[in-house]
Amino acid sequence: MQRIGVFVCHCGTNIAATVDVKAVAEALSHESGVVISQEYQYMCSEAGQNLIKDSIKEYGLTGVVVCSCSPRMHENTFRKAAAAAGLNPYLVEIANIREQCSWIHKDIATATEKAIILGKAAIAKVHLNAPLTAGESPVAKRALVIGGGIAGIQTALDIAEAGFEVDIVEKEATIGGKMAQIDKTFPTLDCAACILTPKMVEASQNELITIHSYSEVSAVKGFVGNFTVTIKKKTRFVDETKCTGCGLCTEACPMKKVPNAFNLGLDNRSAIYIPFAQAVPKVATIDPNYCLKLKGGTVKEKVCGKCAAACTVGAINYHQQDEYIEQKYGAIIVATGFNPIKLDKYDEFAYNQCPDVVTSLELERLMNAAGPNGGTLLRPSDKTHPHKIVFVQCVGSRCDDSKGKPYCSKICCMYTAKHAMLIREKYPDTEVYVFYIDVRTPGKNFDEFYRRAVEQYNVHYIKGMVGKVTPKADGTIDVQASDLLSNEQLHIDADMVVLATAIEPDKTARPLATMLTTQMDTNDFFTEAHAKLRPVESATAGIFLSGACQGPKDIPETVAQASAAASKAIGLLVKNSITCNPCVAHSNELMCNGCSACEKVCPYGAITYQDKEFRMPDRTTAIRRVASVNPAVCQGCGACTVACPSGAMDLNGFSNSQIMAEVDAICK
Amino acid sequence: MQVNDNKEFQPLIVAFCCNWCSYAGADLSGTNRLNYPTNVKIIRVPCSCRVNPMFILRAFQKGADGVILCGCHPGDCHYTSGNYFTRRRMTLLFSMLDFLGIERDRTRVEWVSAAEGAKFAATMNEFTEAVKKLGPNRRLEDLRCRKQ
Amino acid sequence: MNNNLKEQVLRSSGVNVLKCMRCGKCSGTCPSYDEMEYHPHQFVYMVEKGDIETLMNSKSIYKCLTCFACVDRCPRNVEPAKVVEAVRLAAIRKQGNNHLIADSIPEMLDEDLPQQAIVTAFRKYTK
Amino acid sequence: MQEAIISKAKQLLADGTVNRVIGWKKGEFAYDITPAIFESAEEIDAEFVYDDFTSANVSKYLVKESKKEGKILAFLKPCDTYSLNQLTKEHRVNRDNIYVVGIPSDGKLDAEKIKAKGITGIIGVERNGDTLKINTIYGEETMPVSEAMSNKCLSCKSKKHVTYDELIGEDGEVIESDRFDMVEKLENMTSQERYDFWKNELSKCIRCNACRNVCPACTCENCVFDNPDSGIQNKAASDSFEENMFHIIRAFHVAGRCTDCGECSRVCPQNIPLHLLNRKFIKDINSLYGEYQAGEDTTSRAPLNDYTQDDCEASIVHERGVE
Repeated sequence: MQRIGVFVCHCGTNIAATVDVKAVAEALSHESGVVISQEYQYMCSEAGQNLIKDSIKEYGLTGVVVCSCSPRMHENTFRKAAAAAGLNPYLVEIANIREQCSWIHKDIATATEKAIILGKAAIAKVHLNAPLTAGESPVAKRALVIGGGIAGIQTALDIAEAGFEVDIVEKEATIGGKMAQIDKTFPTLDCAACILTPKMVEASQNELITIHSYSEVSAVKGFVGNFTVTIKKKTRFVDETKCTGCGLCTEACPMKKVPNAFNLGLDNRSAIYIPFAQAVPKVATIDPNYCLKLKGGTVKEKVCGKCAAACTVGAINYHQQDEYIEQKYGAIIVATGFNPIKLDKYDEFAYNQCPDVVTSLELERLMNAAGPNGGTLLRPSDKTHPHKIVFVQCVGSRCDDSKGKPYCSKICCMYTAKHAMLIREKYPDTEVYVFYIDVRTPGKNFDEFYRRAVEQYNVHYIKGMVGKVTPKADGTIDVQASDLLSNEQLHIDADMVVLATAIEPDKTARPLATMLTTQMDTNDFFTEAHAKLRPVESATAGIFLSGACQGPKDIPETVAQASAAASKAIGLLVKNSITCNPCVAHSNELMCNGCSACEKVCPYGAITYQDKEFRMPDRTTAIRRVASVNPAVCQGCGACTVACPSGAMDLNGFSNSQIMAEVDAICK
Repeated sequence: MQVNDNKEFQPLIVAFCCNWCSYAGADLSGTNRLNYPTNVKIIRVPCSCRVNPMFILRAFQKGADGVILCGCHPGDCHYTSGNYFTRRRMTLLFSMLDFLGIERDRTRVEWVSAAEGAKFAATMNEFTEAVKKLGPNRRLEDLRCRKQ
Repeated sequence: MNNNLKEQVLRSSGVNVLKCMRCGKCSGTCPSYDEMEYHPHQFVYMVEKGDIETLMNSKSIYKCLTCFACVDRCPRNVEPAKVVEAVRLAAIRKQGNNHLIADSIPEMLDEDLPQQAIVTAFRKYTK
Repeated sequence: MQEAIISKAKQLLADGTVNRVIGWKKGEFAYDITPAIFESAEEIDAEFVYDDFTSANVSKYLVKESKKEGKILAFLKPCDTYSLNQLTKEHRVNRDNIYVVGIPSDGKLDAEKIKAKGITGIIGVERNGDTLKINTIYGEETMPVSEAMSNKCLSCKSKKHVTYDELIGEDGEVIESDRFDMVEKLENMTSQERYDFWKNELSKCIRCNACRNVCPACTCENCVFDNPDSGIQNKAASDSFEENMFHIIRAFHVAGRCTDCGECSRVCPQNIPLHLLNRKFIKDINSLYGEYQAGEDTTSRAPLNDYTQDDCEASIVHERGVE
């Protein structure tokens, strides 16, 4: 005979305001098997949990139903409480009467009625719950970091610091990411390369860190503690182990008209290239789209081979192929970062028309000492010094979905203040205008920084938006904008226009999320497990989020999150084994047909078959092919249970009879 | 089926929601206080592919007027491929129910992500309205089970 | 403040003025800006406040060319030109005169009136 | 034909290729030919029958028989070979223990159709072109062959054997059939008309389980309808819903696996057109996921255990056909 305890939570007034909790407790007390039905202010509090523990002991409960918030919130809390009182934790069921009842309904009578039905369904289910024991599965003591920007580098360094092996997979030829392209950082104005490149070197020299540059993740299998990842090392036509990064090949290369991606196409590089001087690994890469020998049309081109001739160590190999490596990991950290959006939709800013209209990231390169102009700010069109520069904020951010990104890109206000300040500092004869909607500067020393731009550097901040940018025949640019405070329309003859372009997650993130079975929001940012309490974990166990792949972030925030993600990953890697989810599938061999339907739909390859001898009803024996499930590999999706025609396959915790009982209780 | 005092027909809707996306989406619509009718009762399943056609028929047998199945968007399944199987299974099952003359608006599959609280609420409002229009489920109901 | 008028303008324009984030891009983009007493962003804000009569009595409503630059460029899809049109329509309705007759147009013509405005007005008020 | 089959059976028994033969023998009447197992030439001579009433598909018997000691000889008509292939694919039979001799079939007769013409006391038939001569205890009668042909043969989909070790006669081809015509006709009815049609048909069901027991796809060790833990166990339907549920679930369980052999409707004592449920699934699968013939091979993935990323959504059911 079942002895079930029902515990109804008020959640302060969150539940009690719309659900008559006393009536719920009273109604559920009459359900079959229920021996105690109580309500309490906060079930998740220590006192509330003690109430459950004491009742388990006092009434010798065989099942517990808690009517409270979502099981996604406190199922574990109550399971632990039950376990502490000696009850198998899987004999606890939650009826969600907060998120799915009190918070969405207004009428007390109907909400109470629904809460009672949800409680009855949970009681019907708990009647059929079986005690489950979680198995254990080993943890591979190695982490994979996807993305080698500042987020990925910091995460890898922190994990290596704790003594675990880490691999970084970076799709570009060098690690460093966006930060490597930035000139100075706010609010301290120190040089980005000066603080980033030592970290890059540290990562490359750390024995525990392996960097797979020019590589991408091509397949992910497995589960927390036990991922198997296939990494595709794209061919760079250069043997990484031999190349010394001397650069002789880049000088020898006759093809010099390749848009330099590192400088965002503002100047050119050779077909064989090292992205920038401090690249890590400092290894040359041949761009097969431009290399005369690899792409070459004419016979003369096909025999080029000048880089191979120049190379003193014989590192160049035109026949190199993509290489695939497979590795086991316990944890995966996503650090895929961001990109500025494409500006094709915003014709009014004349970005595609006029070379002197640039994005902020392009401006970083134009001002950088290692950039196309060697650090002197010159107009891309005629290489003259600009005397009037207009900055436009919120380009593509804070838009209606049809017009751009609905979110605030967060970093633009600060870097624009930085740009304005740096320009005024270096070129005091330059007038700088910033058109803003709001200046958003929450952050330590941020508002002070912005005020300095206005008060000390005399940057003209104008509340209003640029409506139209028109390049003129004399080389200047007419910027038509509104000044909302003086209520007038302005026309500024500018020499340059800088667009604070919205940022978006990297395009590789979406297919990666599919491989990792993690969730993304509608903007393709990775979704964290809990917006407030678990901000660096994805909802998929063993996958952590680092940096701007989770949402727009500046460098300090990115680094903070990178270290947080690392600490979460370390928390997993230090364990020798992790507790498995016991809610896995199992096959009833007496009913199994051995038809292989379940195996076909299993995403984890958890099902195998074996021939077993069975005693038949007529006292003969027969060899039959039957399925068995590896509980350490099964993740409990239940696809097999429906594919199985005989119903031999069932799922612990969500069995056919349990779900049927819930259906019956709801429909009764 | 429930009949309330003013005799307006109140359909009983059973919603199967996958734990990872749709159940979380339902929670989010609660967190955001987005209303949908009390007619909707949610059953949590690990993945939409756990839902056996038998469960849906059983719900109809016991008096449900509409059954809706919610899962992660195709491509976003927590278990990689579960919802792709769900999609085929439910397409065929619903087509069969339609073939047998069961009103097609009584069944539905909807993909709701963990971020789509608003979509969840809107879907439930819409579905409840559609079922309300159809009236009580007579064609597939086991008369013995009907609440008097 | 006239709530009926506000309701009428909101309905006939189909615009949700609450979507406006007050960036002023509409006014930054408007070719008739200098002709206007009230500018596109003010139109949106004044409709939100319900201050419709002031707009109806302003010449500004006849200065809008309905070129739709503000509609095209508004980041929030607020569509200010539709608000201006709705106010214009409200003004004409108030005069009990929401129809233009083709024959009466030549008298109204004015050398400074842009062609586009004539066409737009005709399209709108002959319905 | 019967002679050729009998001599082949005796030959294979004699040379030790097989130790048993599954074939058919007469039942109580001339027209109820039932499957039977023969272990010797004598038994074969005495009882083996293969004639115009020999409809039964023996492949399902091979689930048990192929697990026994020694090889068994099975004579399979083209449609039966699809069933065997499907069973092989699902590991339900041990194909190595079966020696398949493919035999041609030019369509089988339905005694019920002859009886419906008022002809009783049938003791034998003879085909003469398009005319069927029926010997009865009351004398001789004639009728056109096409009017006596069983439904499943009227919409024959293939004369080709998809698996065999040996053939008697020439192999045929997959043929164009009109087997989906009735499904389409129903699809074009209104929802209410369809409901009325099926209510009328399914309410005749007496839950004798003949459809399930004859179906070569229904070979579960323990059927969900017999399993007290399945939640839907029932032996006899206690109300109209359970009849619906039984037939929906049964059709769903064989969806993508049913070879459309038509045995379910053939054996139904109430003449419920059960094959239409299976054909509806086949038609849907063909149109939504690409042409698929269960049993055509032993390696392809069943459509319900497969997917593509751009499959149609379930809402397609709402968008097409008649409301």
